[in-house]
Amino acid sequence: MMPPDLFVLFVIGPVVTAALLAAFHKWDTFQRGVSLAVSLGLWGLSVVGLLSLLQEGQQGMVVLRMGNWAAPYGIILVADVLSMTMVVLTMTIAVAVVAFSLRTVEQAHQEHFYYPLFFILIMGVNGAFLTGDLFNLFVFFEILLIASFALLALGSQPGQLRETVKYVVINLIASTFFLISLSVLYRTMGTLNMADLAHKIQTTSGELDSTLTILSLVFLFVFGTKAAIFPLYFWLPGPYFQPSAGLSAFFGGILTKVGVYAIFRTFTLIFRHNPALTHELLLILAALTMLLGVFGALSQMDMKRILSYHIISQIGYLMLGIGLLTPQALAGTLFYMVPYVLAKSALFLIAGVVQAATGSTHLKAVGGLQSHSIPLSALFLLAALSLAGIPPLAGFFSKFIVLQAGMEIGRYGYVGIGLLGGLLTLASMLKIWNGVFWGEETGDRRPVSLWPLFPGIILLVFFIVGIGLFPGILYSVAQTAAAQVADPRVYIAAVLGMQD
Amino acid sequence: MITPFVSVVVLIGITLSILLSAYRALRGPTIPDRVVALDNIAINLVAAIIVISIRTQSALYIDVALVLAILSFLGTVAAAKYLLRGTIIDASPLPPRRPG
Amino acid sequence: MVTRFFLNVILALAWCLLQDEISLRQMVIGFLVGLLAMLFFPRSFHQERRYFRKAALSVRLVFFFVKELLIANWTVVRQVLALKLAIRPGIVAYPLSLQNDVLITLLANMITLTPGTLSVEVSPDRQFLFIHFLDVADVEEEIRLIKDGFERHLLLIAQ
Amino acid sequence: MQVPYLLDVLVSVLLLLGLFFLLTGTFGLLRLRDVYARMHATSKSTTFGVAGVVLASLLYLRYLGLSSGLKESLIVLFLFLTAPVGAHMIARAAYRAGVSLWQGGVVDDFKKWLDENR
Amino acid sequence: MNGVPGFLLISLILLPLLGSLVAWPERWRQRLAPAYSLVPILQLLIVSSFWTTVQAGEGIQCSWPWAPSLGLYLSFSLDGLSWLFTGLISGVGVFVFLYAAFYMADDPTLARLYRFLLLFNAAMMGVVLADNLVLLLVFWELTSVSSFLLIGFRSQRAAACEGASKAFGLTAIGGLVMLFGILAVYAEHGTLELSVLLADSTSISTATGLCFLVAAFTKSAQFPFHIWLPSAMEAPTPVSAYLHAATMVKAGLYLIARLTPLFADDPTWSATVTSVGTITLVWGGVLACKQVDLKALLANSTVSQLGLIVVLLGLQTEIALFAAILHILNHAAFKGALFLTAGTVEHETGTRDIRQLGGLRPLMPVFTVAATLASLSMAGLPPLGGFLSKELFYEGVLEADLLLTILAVAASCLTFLYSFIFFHGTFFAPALHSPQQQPASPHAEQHSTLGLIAPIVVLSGLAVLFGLVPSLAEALVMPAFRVIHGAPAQFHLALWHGLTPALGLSALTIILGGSAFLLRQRFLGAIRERQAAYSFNRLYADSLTGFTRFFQWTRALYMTGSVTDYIRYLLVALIVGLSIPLWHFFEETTLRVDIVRPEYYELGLAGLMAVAGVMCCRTHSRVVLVLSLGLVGSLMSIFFVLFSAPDLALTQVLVEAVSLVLFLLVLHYFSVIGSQPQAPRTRLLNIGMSVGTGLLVSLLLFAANVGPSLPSAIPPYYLSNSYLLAGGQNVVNVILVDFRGFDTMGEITVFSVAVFGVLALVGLGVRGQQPLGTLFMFSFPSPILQSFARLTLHLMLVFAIYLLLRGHNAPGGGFIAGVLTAVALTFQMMAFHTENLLREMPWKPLQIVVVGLLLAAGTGLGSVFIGYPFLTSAIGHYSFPLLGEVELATAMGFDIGVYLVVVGTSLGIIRAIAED
Amino acid sequence: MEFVIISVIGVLFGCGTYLILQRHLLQVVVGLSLYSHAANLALLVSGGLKRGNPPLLTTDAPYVDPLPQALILTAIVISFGMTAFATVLAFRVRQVYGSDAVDELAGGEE
Ligand code: NA
Ligand code: NA
Repeated sequence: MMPPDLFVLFVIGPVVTAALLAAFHKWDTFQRGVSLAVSLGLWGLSVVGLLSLLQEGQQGMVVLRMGNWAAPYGIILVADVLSMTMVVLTMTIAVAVVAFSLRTVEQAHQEHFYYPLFFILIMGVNGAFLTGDLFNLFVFFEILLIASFALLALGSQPGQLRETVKYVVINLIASTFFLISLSVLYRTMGTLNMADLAHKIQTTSGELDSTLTILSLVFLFVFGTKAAIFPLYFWLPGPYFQPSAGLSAFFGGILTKVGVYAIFRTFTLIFRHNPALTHELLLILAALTMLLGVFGALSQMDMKRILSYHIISQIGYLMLGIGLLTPQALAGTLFYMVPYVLAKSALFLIAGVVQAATGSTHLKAVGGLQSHSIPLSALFLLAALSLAGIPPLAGFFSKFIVLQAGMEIGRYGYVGIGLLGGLLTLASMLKIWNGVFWGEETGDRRPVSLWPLFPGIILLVFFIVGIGLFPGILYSVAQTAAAQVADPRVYIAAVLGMQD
Repeated sequence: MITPFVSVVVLIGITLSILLSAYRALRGPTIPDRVVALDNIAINLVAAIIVISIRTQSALYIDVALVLAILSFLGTVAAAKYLLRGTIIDASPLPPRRPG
Repeated sequence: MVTRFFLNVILALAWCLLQDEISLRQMVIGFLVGLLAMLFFPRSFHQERRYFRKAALSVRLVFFFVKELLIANWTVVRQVLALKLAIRPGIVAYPLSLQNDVLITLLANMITLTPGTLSVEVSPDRQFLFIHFLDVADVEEEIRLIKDGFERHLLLIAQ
Repeated sequence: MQVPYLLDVLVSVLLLLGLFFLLTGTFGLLRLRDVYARMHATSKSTTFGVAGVVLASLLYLRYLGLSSGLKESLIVLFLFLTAPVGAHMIARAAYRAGVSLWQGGVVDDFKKWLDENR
Repeated sequence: MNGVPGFLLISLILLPLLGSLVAWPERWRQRLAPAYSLVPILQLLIVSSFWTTVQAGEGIQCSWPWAPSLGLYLSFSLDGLSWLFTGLISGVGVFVFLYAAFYMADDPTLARLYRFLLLFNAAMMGVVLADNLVLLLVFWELTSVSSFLLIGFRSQRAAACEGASKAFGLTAIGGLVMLFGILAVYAEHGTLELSVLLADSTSISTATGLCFLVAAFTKSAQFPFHIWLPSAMEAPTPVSAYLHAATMVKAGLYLIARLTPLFADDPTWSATVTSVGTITLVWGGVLACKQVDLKALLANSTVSQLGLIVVLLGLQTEIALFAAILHILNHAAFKGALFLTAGTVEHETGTRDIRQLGGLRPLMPVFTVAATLASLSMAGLPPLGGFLSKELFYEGVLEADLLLTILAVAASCLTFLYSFIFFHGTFFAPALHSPQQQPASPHAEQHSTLGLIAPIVVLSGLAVLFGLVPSLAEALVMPAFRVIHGAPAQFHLALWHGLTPALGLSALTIILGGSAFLLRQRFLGAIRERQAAYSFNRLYADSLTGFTRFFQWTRALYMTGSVTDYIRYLLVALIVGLSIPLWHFFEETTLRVDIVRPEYYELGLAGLMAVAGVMCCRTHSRVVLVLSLGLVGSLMSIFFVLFSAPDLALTQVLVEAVSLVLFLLVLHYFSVIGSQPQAPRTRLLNIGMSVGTGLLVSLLLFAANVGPSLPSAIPPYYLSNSYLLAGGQNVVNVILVDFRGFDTMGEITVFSVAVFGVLALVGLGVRGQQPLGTLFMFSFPSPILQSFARLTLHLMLVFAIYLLLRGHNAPGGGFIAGVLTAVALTFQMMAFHTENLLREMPWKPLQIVVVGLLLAAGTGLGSVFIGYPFLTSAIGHYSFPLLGEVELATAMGFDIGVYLVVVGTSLGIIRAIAED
Repeated sequence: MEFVIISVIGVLFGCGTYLILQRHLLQVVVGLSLYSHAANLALLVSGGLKRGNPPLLTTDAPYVDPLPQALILTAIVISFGMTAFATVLAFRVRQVYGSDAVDELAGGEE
């Protein structure tokens, strides 16, 4: 059992690391060594943390009172199975991205705070997953935002700056509305602590319902913009195309999931007063997000752009699970999240390798890479087919569980749309495969050794395959998480220190 | 006790003064004019804060007034530095609209 | 060293002002705080000597300035509120006797605060102070007043 | 809290005096012909205006025991130092940046000196 | 249950799987590649070892838990049906593997081909052995994937890539529809085990059944999904023989056969299967006759033959089912042989064009005999295997109805025709060489080509054998038949059944087919020339491009790349999304108005705020824009004063000042506002959106203020415990550094990132353009400003420290003090040259930031190390000489950290810009 | 007074939106600043604009709600950091990209 106070390290560890890295930003070996060591260390710690939660089953929840102040007066970090799974996932991607970055980040970028910014990003993400306070969530959103702003712009190339502007403006608008919604929340509910909020809502009869509906929609707007759901996703593809592949992998894999996680958390813990309205809306938006995202992907001719659009489509599946709101669906959402994030990050990293090998990721400019590197093609195929939901890769079970949940409560239409989305995903993955790995050997071959770039990708693909071969393990984790989420009383009791 | 009443009158007066200065800030015509007007607004705000402290019988805001005074000065100096770049009127009239 | 100590004492006094309390305790704390500030920002103050005489002269200067101010202040109010603005503004070069920057600053400030005049610029060689007059009708008289008034007092301090 | 009648009146008068100066400065800002002239009005009147108000608050709050008034005097001191420096900075910048004197101006030693030393 | 037989069973899958993972070292690869053929040989041995079991009508089952909570088991079962298929897979596999070793003897990619083939082999074994539906789907899709890789094996050829994608795409549709069916089955019955479903004869709904049918149709190239199969002929010929003739395309048949017991009395199922099969049968035959490419001909013939089997499976009668299974066997034998024939012909002559081929008979007599026999078996001539199944086919359709019979005869005639075209054109017709073409290989059947002929000989030998020894075929087929039909067949296979109607139809077929062959010159050329006005291939291609165009068009419609547009979408979404619930809210809620009456000057200040906002919108001057913003900020601080928030007022003022400096530093670089005005329509739109957004937010807040609300326990707690428990009288500051110190930790992180970000922004990339204005000549630092700056530096610093130290009890604190310090230093920078200041300031802003961050984090972590939660504070009172009693709280250390971060960041940003 | 402030918030949001939709990057940045001012005011209102003493325990009760003040302070600092970054970003865009017209920053979707 991990000492509970150590859970704060997932948030504070990265920032201390970032500070140290920033202090010695010109020391090449220090930058790389410390980054790799810390990310590996935190990854290991997060796995231990998750395991120690799982030991206790549905009661496995660590509540940390920052400053030793009780909820709702102080800020609470809550590590339940859901949030710790997200942390483990984040750290996994972080390890892969750092491993990839060791060989790909330019010296100049490294000296201009690549690693410190990356660790701040991790801090923001982990904090957002762990916090139990909505204002604190805002703060962590801002942390990860500003770190992502800086990382997006790192290099100050014209295209980068252009896209960063878009990203910054949209996100700052969303942040403003976050504040507005927090002010409305505090005005009407008198608290910012999520558990307290849920508790208050449970203990009042329906007179607050219409206020809650308004609030839920504002929050949906805010989180939906970060998560890139329909009709708020338009900002995403451009900026996610620009940065170096390692960053794209982290952005594409993790960043939007923070928004999804926030929706997941709030719409299971707090806004359950009128699911016939709110969650039905989620379903409709989910369907549109799924389809429009993949439509966009199919219209593209660049590997990274296709992948960027796919982020949107996959967000739709996640929203589908949240909207269905059965324990099975919630478990499915978490199960969906993990393989998909792994695959998405792996694919972006592979795009980075393609870029390193040929100098481009445009399907017309690249070709015939299969004969260049069989391992790379194999890694791509595994990740891509997982993303498309081809069994027995992990992505298949994701789809299987979510859709099964939809089937069980008779939402055949959504299941159908989900399947259609999967088909189109496959089509776009094949498009990449045909464009990049098959076809005429075009594009200049750079004399770079690709093997040093593989460890991170191999790590991710290893998990994709592993989860596919042993889906039961992750599913039991997801079930535990869903059981915790589906019954908010456990969460509320743990945070507010109440006995049933 | 006429001070509370007078303080309201003075506050209204200061508000008026600020509004009038805002007119100058809007009109210009030169940037220095605007800077001077905004500096004037800041000083009026300093005065307003002090009157509010009288009105609310609280000494807490004196620091705010002091800081505002410092900063309005800083702003003026910064604006002066900006002016040394040599542009005084950067509100150009609109050019004729291009077809299409 | 003495300069720095003098500055430090001033800072300690300022601390007491801020604390709204003049006491030994606050003086000590203020001194320490001042020391801290000077430690991190070792920027030199100015290279002056004979502080106490100068302090006395400064107090005299303040009183003189306030007197001048009160007397002359009516003019500007009249001018601003006059229905007809019969003024002829202009910039005049005022030959400086002072050479010390701090004192020139004080002079320039006083001139600005006096109605009808506004310091625009000091030439880099400290020869001229350029003064904007709202009305240049009696420039000679004004310059003479400044020479004999403010600048004389400041020259005393400078010695 | 009650204050003595005399103090009440004195504070009110000082407040009104401050307002008077402030408004004067603002009127000057509006009426005078060029930026240099306008600076004459603001650099003085507003300073005195604030001084009046500060004096009022100093008396009032000191009587109420809320403040010893030392900090308020700091504001006045500060304004007396900064307002002229600020005006000077704007004026020299404006002049260099080419804001000319109002046509009614007759003497311009500065221009002459600048031309000589350019 | 999972004993030795179970182990043998899964070794059928594991062997090829492991084999496909074995990679020979580079230099042995070429030589050792044929060793991969051991795998199908071993499989064949294992399969034969099951002979007695299946003949006895028994099966083998084995199962391991996989993810039981999801209904997933690794369960496999072997019965007569799967046994037949495993036999096909391993049997044909042996020939194909051996053939490939010769066919691609000098090709360095041979090893890869084997590995893909083994992967496919494993997948196919899995399909026929899996007992769990998801497991079945796993292998089902794996066959698609391996087929994809094999079709695209020659990946430089665009046609190969297209064919591979087409095959994968169309079969994937089937896979997904099957997934839908599986989900439905699981939702209906709570199990995924086929054996359980079959044993219970569970009534699965027809709709669900159709899902499985779609999957089967796509896999078995049934109309209209048949188009992928001819395109798949881009694969190397051994692949075509193995996947696209003998085994993979039969996976669909396997599925239909497997599920037949469940839908035995389902007319919809039967009608669907029969009609789709019939269309495929006829249409495939027509297409096959048109082809001039040997492989294309065979591919279309395969489509047709698969249709035939599907028809039979659909008829569901005893004879039909028996015929279906029998034909699966026969077809595997003759079509395997024929594909290999095409491969050998191409290998030897360099072409597959039937119009250029001919005259091979004298050169390769053994080959000719073998290929001809296989063709005749396909044509259904006695005494070959094909004849047996053809006879049964006729019997089956005769039992059904007349139209089907007519179509069956027509299709059989077509079969007869293309079979004859195939072998006649290749071997017997006079050679007709185009000038470019190498003449058909003149050398006789030599050692090297022996390997290319022997497998064909054996396969067509089997085709003959099945006809001559019907009992052999019957023995092979019967176990499978028993599984589908539920009981052994009531009849025996024989060449001679007597004078039955079916025999008559066979004779008719031979007569009609034979005359068509003789008269073929009359119409074949014309048919071949005639391009179909529209084909399913065209439809497929057109819909692909159509969809892509459509997607591009829709994307271009809304993904304009303009952030302004995106913002508009966001705001429209917000306005539309929120106005409805707001409307409901105001309709339903009784409003409670409990507000503070405003003072007049407050109204005035509010009005002024509005004016300042409008000023920002209206001005075309950059400076005025920035200064107006500053005015808004200053008014904010007045509001904070009005509403008893001194800390906020101080902070706001300071922040405004630093922002102003920052803005003014960069303002020169921006172009003049409004040089290109917006179109009136855009302007109107913008104004409308602005008004809408403003109104919406106002209404939202209004709703929050007049609607129901819950009391908050938090402020009373803070007010009563701030001094008691946290030792501070300034509650706001105590919240910031203690109650909610974690927020502040985050806040200074954001702040410090700003400096990293700015340093990176400025430090990387090109220097870029010069500012628009040029620095006015002849300007020197003002001595007045400089001496003032000298005078005030330390005073301001002392003031800052004062604010820092008193923060816990009065307005102030780390942030305010930090910005003030930064302001003081910025002021120095403005008065002096930056370099001078740097000389006198011995450390860099970045270092201050780092120290501050570490101090703040370290203060918090300190408590973790002594066993308290992060940021737990401690207060102590200490007395010092002269200073008296001093209260020291760890929160102070945190606040100093904040102070340092703020100083460092503000300075760092301003300096980075100023130096640029 | 709440309604007055709420109206001001509305106006600020309107002006902010208008500016954000303009072509000039500087205007967009200023618009975002107006947004954050408005949001801060909204937080101020969320504590209820009861007139009371500032939450300094030396003065007398009743005090105003201290929590929104602390939240606003955090928000101010954060938005300051954001604005600073955005400003420098805009400045670098102008330098490197050569334009600060928002619609010339379009593209990147091809
Ligand atoms: Na290509
Ligand atoms: Na604490």
